[in-house]
Amino acid sequence: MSAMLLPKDKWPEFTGRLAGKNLFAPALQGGIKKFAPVAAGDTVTLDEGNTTVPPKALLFPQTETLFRFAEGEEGMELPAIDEAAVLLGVRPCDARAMAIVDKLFRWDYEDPYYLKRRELATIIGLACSEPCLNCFCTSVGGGPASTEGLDILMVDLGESYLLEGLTDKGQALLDEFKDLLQEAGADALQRKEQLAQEAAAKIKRSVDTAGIPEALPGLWEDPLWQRVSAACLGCGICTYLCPTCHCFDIQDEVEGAAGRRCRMWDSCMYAEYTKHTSGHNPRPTRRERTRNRINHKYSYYVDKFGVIACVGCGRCSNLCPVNIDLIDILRQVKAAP
Amino acid sequence: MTEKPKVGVYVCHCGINIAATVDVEAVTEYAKGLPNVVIARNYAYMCSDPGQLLIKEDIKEKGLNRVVVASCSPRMHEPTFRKALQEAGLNPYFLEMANIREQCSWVHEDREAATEKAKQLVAAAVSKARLLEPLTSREVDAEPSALVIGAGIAGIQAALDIADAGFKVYLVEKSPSVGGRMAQLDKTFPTLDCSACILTPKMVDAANHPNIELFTYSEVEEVSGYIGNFEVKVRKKARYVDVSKCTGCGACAKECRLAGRIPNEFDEGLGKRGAIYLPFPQAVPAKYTIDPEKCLFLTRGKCGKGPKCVEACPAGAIDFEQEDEIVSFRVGAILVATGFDVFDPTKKPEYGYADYPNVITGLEMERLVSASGPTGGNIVIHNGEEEIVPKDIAFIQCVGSRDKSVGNEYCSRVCCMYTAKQAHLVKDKIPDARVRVYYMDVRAFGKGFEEFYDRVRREGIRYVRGNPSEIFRRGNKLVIKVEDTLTATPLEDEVDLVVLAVGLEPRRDARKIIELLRLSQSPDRFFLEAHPKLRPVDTATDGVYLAGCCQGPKDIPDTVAQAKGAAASALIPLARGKVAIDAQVAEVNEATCRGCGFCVSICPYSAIELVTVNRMGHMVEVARVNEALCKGCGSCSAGCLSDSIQPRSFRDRQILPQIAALGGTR
Amino acid sequence: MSEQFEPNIVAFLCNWCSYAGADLAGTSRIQYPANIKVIRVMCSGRVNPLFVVNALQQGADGVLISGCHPGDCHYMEGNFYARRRLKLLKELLEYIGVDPRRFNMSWVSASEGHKWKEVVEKAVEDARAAGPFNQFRRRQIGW
Amino acid sequence: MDLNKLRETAAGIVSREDVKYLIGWRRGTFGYRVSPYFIEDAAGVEELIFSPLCISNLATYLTLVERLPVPRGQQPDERKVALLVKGCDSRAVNQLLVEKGINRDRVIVVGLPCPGMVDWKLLAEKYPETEAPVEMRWQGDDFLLVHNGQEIVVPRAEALAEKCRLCRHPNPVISDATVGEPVQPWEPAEDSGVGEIEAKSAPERWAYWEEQFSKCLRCYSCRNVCPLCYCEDCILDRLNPTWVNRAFNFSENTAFHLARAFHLAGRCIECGECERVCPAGIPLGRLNRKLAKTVREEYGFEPGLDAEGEPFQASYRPEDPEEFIL
Repeated sequence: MSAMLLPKDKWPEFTGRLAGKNLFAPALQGGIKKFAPVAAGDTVTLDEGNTTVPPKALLFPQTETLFRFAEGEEGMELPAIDEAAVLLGVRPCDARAMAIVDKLFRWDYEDPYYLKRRELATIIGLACSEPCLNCFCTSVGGGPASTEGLDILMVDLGESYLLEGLTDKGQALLDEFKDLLQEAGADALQRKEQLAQEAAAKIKRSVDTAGIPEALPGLWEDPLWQRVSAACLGCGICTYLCPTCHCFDIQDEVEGAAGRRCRMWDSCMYAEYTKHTSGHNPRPTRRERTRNRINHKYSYYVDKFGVIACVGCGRCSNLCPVNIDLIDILRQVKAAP
Repeated sequence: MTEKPKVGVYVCHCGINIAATVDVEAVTEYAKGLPNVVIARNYAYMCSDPGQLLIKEDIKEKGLNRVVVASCSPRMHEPTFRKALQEAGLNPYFLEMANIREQCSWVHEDREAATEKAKQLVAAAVSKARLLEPLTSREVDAEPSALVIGAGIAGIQAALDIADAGFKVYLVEKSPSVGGRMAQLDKTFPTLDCSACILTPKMVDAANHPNIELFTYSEVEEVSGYIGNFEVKVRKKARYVDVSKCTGCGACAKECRLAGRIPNEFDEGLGKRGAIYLPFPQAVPAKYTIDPEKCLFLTRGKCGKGPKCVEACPAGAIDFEQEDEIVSFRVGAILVATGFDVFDPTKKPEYGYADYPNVITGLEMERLVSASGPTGGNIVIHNGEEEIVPKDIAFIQCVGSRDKSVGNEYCSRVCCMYTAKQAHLVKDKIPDARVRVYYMDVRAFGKGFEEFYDRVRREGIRYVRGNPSEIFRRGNKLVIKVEDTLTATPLEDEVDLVVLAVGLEPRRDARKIIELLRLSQSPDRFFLEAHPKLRPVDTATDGVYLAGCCQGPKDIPDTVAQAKGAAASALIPLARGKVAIDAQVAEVNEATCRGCGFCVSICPYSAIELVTVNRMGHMVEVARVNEALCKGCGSCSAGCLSDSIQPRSFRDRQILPQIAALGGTR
Repeated sequence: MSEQFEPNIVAFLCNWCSYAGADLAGTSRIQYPANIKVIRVMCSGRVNPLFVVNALQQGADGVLISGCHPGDCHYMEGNFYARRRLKLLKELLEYIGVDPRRFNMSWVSASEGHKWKEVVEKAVEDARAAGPFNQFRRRQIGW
Repeated sequence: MDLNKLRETAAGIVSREDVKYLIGWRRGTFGYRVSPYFIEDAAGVEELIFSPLCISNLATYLTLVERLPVPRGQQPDERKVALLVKGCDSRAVNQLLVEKGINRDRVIVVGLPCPGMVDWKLLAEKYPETEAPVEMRWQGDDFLLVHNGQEIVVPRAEALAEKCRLCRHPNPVISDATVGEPVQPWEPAEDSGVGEIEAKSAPERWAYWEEQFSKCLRCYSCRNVCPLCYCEDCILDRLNPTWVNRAFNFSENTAFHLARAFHLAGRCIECGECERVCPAGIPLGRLNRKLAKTVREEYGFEPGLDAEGEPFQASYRPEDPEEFIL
């Protein structure tokens, strides 16, 4: 593994050549920031802040065809997932989220669709220097320069970018760009550490998550759930835009004698999510749904995979139109008897 | 658990009506590949006995549970095939039709395009058929009574037949007397029997029949409900004469200050009446009526020192305080016999009807030759101040008939013969008269018509083939400019009197009846029958039947025949005492209904109401359909935001697959 | 010369007036283009405006809705509701940039076989001029 | 705005036996945020606020609250719900009454004449959100912002929300109690958002909306926040029949938005909540307002002004426009 420097004047060439490798990078599309394909010649600008739509959408598409079928035809047709991709500028929190979600998709059943995309993707992270208002990665085990889930970590050192190969896949990519890169010295690595500490210090909001996983089961009937969910609209913003949320629904779209089975994002905040055919709903109100969302991230996932399924990206707090603020909820959990 | 759909598709050749344009074999083959289709066949005439047998046998042998017939319009044969399904033990509503004749083979010439379209229509029908549900129609009691609108010969005859069958009839007539147009006629063609002599006994019968309740000088104001259960409101206009007191002595009319000063409608304005009048001597009921638009007392509030009629009436029957009265009743069937108006000849200014008093209409001629008419049956005309007997008389046929320029493309069917009759009567009354008939074609198609036409020609009446271009005055004479088209000779014919054989038109106020009963008009603007051949007395509105000239021009025997036919049809629900309620009505999914009441506000039949139900312990309002009132139009459903109200057989989930099939995303 | 585009038009006709009018065109052998395919409903008031959206999604290049003339509705008022609802939908479609020629609505009575032909010809010409619909057609999506 | 008066009124209401809670607003947890606030007892009113940040329409909670099955032998809680309404919000209450979505006897409407609300996103560029919640007040015609301890006068034009610029009914049109003096309605601004689209050619309009619809996440926040989208079983969630596939693509997204907008035609009271909550920034108000404009200009109808009025799509006039019909 190596640590290299990319002088900024080489940036256009670097991204230009990456563009030939099915490159995705943050871009504004109709006023919304998300990972978008980069074509040769496009300028890639990595500014502060995160995308509204997390990069999970590239590995776990909002709608994905599982297979196609037609009456009278033997078997089914599977989609081809065979194109390698490079994701550039992924924030450490979002990359950590991938590592967390990997656990689920590799669990008792290995999800071929997700894992294939994951395998084919090379993730180049970008360490944060200016955290957003609701960033709280450091409260949940991450940090502005966390490397989990990344193949390469990139740090803006001012004059140049530091690129650290973290995996074989990452290293192999760096090797391809040797002509543009220089070995990074110890000073660069030191500078990186310093920047990461500075960035961490700029994080404004935090919550002590220690003990939360253990406390949650005891708070099952606590009035706090009613309180924090009363304003909830039951929409899918917090879950769809959460980098670790991974629930999906499976539906068949049939037209006449042919169709496809596809899966699409689902949200535990929707009333239909747990609604039974009988009409019975074990999570009948937004209270139970909100409780489930927090429990899933901070308790069940911890039980199952040993890690909190929240990376502190702050999207849910930031985007909730009625100020249902995860950080505030966690604080209330902490404060509950 | 619903059974898996097994669809049979039957493509009809309709002789060559379909097969000449649509490749029925190709459509059949195509249908075999459609989802859930287990068999597809084609046959020369699906509606024939052997055709229906094919379907029935397949239902039994192949276990079909849905049937698609690709043939003519469902408006034509849906009942036929439904019955076939039923006879084979299948629910009749498991049928869907693809209209590949009226809306495909007959309207497209390109065989390839028509075949492709037929395939798509079949695909759409199959996609809907798969999702059809079994329906059962219910029966409700039918009111054992009928409403007859119009008391001309058609209305009278129908009323008598229904009443004779033992059912109550409400006979409503707009004018003060029954009798209608036939009462205005002198003799009838071709038999020359006296119109009044054969009509008046029926008029009296209708008035006296214990089962007939007669409303003259009355109009139907409102009709709601449905076959078997119509709710009717009739406005009895104020006559200002207490009919229970009036003896019909006529003393009032003699004294009326306006006596002899108002044109009498019955005499087509040739005679005069007063403000209080009996339309004609044989009027039934023989009760006087005050014309509220003319009567001095009613229009100005003052009539000399006091209305003279009040003074004159020995029975004290005059009642200026009388008001319109609304009478409501229920009937099981409605018969429309509102008759016709004659063509307004001022629309053909070249004939000078508006300019020359001696140009008259055929109906005016009837009054002129009638013994009960204003001249006592003497044919006299005015030449200036002078009253003379015309010696040169011309008839012009097809005035306002067979004439696109006035919007009447149709033949009025009676003018040829009434002209022949009137020509004969002229010759009878003025033997030395010269009588000419200008005609385009003579249509003498009825029983005894040709013989009669022959007879009047032998009587010396000259038929000249030609359509006059102009009539103008020369001295005391009227000059007809015309070309004899048989000899290609331009003529100028000087005459004393011109009789225009005006055609028959729909009543000018037919619109009111259309709106009242939801009737349609055919292109000639007469009321539209349900089927031109097979259901000539029915209408699109179940329980409403047509008789007489309101449906199209016809002579008296045809009118009477249709009236008897319509009466027989109307008697079906009455005699059965029950009517089937269409099963294709709206249904509410109470679990999803949010009780907003949009459907309640939309429903034109007040068939939906909000009811309170217990939903998991909460009392909530939901919509509920009264199936007897619902007509299945589905307007509620398109206005329901939660899709909770759906007309059976036309549900969203049945229509959306049709859209998919026609869109080609099958 | 390239072949003329043949648009696919889905029509919703009320049973009593327009469907009967189209049948009359048939019995009168009045010829018109085969591009039009009819779905029979009992009343134009039954036409949920979202049917139009759905038809465009599912492959129609144009949609035609036809009912009884005002005052002639077999169900008295259904066509008035249809008129109000479909006007709103028409406005909405135009506003998002769907060619207005893809949507036509007409009053055709049971006696107007000729008018039906004219209406069909207009709908077909309109949709032909607008070209194949590919704005939000389902099949446009590569699934 | 006299907050004490408001809190006093609220305290009076929530102290009543027959009142379940009062829905108002309280300061949010950070930045410009304000949170809908459910007050069950008089002590709760201390946190109640009404400020230029109270843009959300609380009427949606009248129908959003789930009706749980009532256990056998028990009675459902039928106590009244009180809520604070601005002019626009009050129209939603009226429209809900027209549609029988709520029961008049079960609602207490507290009207708040509204001088206009702030769209904080217009301010955030210049005065970024802070960890501590900011405060805002009306000051004359303008807004006073307390940002990082500093008092800043923000001119009305700089921060007034679009829906408020277009507002025709700043004073509540229905209320059981009113707090504050009626405001003088202002001349509604020209709807340049709708006008801009109308001025485009058809291909330009589609290019515009295709981009907008393409970025829709189908999170249903627009539907869920709408006070008038309250079907318990929305047709857009339904599978049989499927009006709109759940799949996420511009075809389904377009159908989704057309259906949503159409269902609100003649019902939308222009509170702008759908657009405000959209995480993708889709200008949904421009869809709704276009139809509202048609309904207003061509039918002379404005929904939500009369609780006894008729539902627009469930009524007609014989003389309704029909120039588009062949």
